[in-house]
Amino acid sequence: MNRLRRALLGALAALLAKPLASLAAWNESAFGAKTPQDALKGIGVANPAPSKEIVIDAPQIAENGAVVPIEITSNIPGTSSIAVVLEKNPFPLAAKFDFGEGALPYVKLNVKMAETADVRVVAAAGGRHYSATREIKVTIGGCGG
Amino acid sequence: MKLLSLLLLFPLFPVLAQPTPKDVEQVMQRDFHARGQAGMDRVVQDGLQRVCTEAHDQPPAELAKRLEADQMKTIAFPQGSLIGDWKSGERIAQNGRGMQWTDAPGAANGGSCYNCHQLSPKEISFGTIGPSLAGFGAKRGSGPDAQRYVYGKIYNAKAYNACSQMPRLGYSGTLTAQQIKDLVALLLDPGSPVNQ
Amino acid sequence: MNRAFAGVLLSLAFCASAAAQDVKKEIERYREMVSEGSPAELFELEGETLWKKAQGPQQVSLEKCDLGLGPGILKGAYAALPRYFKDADRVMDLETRLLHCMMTLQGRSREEATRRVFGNADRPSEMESLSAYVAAQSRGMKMVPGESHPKERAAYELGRALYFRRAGSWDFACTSCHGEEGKRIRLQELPMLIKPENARSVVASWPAYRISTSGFITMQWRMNNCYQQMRMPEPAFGSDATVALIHFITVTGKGEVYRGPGNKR
Amino acid sequence: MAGPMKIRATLAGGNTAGAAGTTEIRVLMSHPMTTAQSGQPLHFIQNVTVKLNGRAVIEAEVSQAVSRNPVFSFRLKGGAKGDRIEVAWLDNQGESNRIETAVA
Repeated sequence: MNRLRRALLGALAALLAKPLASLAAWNESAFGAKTPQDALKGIGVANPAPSKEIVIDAPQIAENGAVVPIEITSNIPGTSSIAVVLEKNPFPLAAKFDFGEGALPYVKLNVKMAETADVRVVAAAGGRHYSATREIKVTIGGCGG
Repeated sequence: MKLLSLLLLFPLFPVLAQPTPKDVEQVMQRDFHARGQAGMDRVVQDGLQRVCTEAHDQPPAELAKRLEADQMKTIAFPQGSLIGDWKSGERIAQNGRGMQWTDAPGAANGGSCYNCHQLSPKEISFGTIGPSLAGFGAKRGSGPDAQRYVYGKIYNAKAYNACSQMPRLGYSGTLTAQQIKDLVALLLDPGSPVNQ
Repeated sequence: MNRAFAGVLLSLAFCASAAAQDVKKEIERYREMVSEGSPAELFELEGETLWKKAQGPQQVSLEKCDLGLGPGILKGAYAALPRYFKDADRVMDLETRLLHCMMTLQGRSREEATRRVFGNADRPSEMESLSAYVAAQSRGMKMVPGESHPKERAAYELGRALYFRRAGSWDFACTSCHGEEGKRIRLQELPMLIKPENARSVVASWPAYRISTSGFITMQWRMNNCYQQMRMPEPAFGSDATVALIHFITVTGKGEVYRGPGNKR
Repeated sequence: MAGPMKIRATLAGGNTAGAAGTTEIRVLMSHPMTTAQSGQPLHFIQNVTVKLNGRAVIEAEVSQAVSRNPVFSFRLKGGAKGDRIEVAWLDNQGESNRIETAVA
């Protein structure tokens, strides 16, 4: 339903020269949550099952917390969404990707991390939730001047 | 005379006319300008800088010895214990600011130590231009001789190695006597993370 | 610092050399992953707009600017710089030549055109975006700076002399940091630029996107920022001293295929 | 300031026997992505939409934790040369931008 509503809104937005901010869906309560638990609750996730089928490819050490590359692939059949939670950030939910017909459950993005922390990825498939984590250490490079 | 023999040791390439030290200084006088606390006086070389430049940092041993003796005379050793506060020393070692045209002239300067040396094994972001100093005090002890050596080396590294790449942190007015004592503590104090 | 990190550090202390190897490998992987999606291309786009934009008292674009291969020829122009320009009777690097075109074609004053040559992430400078655009047009081409004119040879020798010249509050020369192979400041490796094998990758990747500041950095900025860190006074933008150093480094690393604009820490 | 975008969409894998490959999409966006902690006005992209031949296939909601000048890679099943790929974003201040390309 949400998908349909968004598709309709998207079509409407495309008709306008400039899409209106109020038309876009953005989950304020989930993105405004200050703990990983509240963030997951905000996107309707409770007790996700650990899964090795979610592959998080990221360097173990990030030279700069402002740009931390993360590549995510879900090998769980029927994956319809992937959420990225940065457990120690002030607002832990970083992104949520919904994949429609034709899209592969894969994304690569760069995020900001305040400090060394776990990155949690939650995938939704067939009405269930699965999760995996990976620790990334944040350090400083260069002259430090 | 010594300079002359130096020049003979490092002959100029015969094909191209290389600029003389004077030529290079003139270019710098023309192309650089003072900014913030970095005045144009810094473009002019002192004797030691001139010799090290000419010799590509490898002066003949005899000349090096004389330069080192000259530099040793610049070190003002304080009376009493040279061990300060290693916690303050760690902050000074981490701080890479000071003496740049972007730094406020009155502010306390850092020592930039981690830029070139490993000190506390807890810090993974350290440079390797200088030797690792992890465990320095544990290896050398913290008696008066070790204190004096470390204090002097930080105050004027050129007194120990004429063309060292390490700045003369006391002689140049970068660090105060108290700051250098704090760094001595960072290196020698048995409680310092450097010696864990 | 969290517990897990402290644990890792403890193990680092136990097996320092193996761990140092891992740190190096992981940092390399980090850089590789970041460089796969470099925003440098966004600066190229902005530079193209600026190249074609009518500016200055003459209200003309830079499209007739001669970067050495003839007016308006961009392809391969960066790969042949720095070089001697007869009309200016001096050796120029990319940025110095762009400034020359701004002054001669667009009628702008040096003061106005150099007021803000180094920008930031919020507002990149015109020079940075233009450098990204022009340099990108030499991708895949061999770097062959000018070496035949007497003034080109003189620039090389001056650059070399500056590279070794120690001065300032901290007695620094370029060699203080870039004088030995395999050294680093903090975690940043330092190329020994007097060795061709080290200079080549540098020459092939500048100018570049800088990850830590989200800005774009040029060779003139690099010279300026190094002298700042050397505790020296400031070299003038496009001066003979800066061009000579850039020429010396480029000649040392000549022959490498240009792969930039690259990514830096 | 929200500046230019850049996009690349290429066909990867697959074979001449007709097995489907993957369409790889990489998109760059100039955007400050300022955070609440930066002291500057909060300004960040909230929505990203990927369309294949006019139909939305990926919809993303993102936060201020995405790095400045965002870069995203996505993958689509199969695809053919000439397919139209469009990526659009919308930020919290109502600014937006879009870019389109054909799969190469």
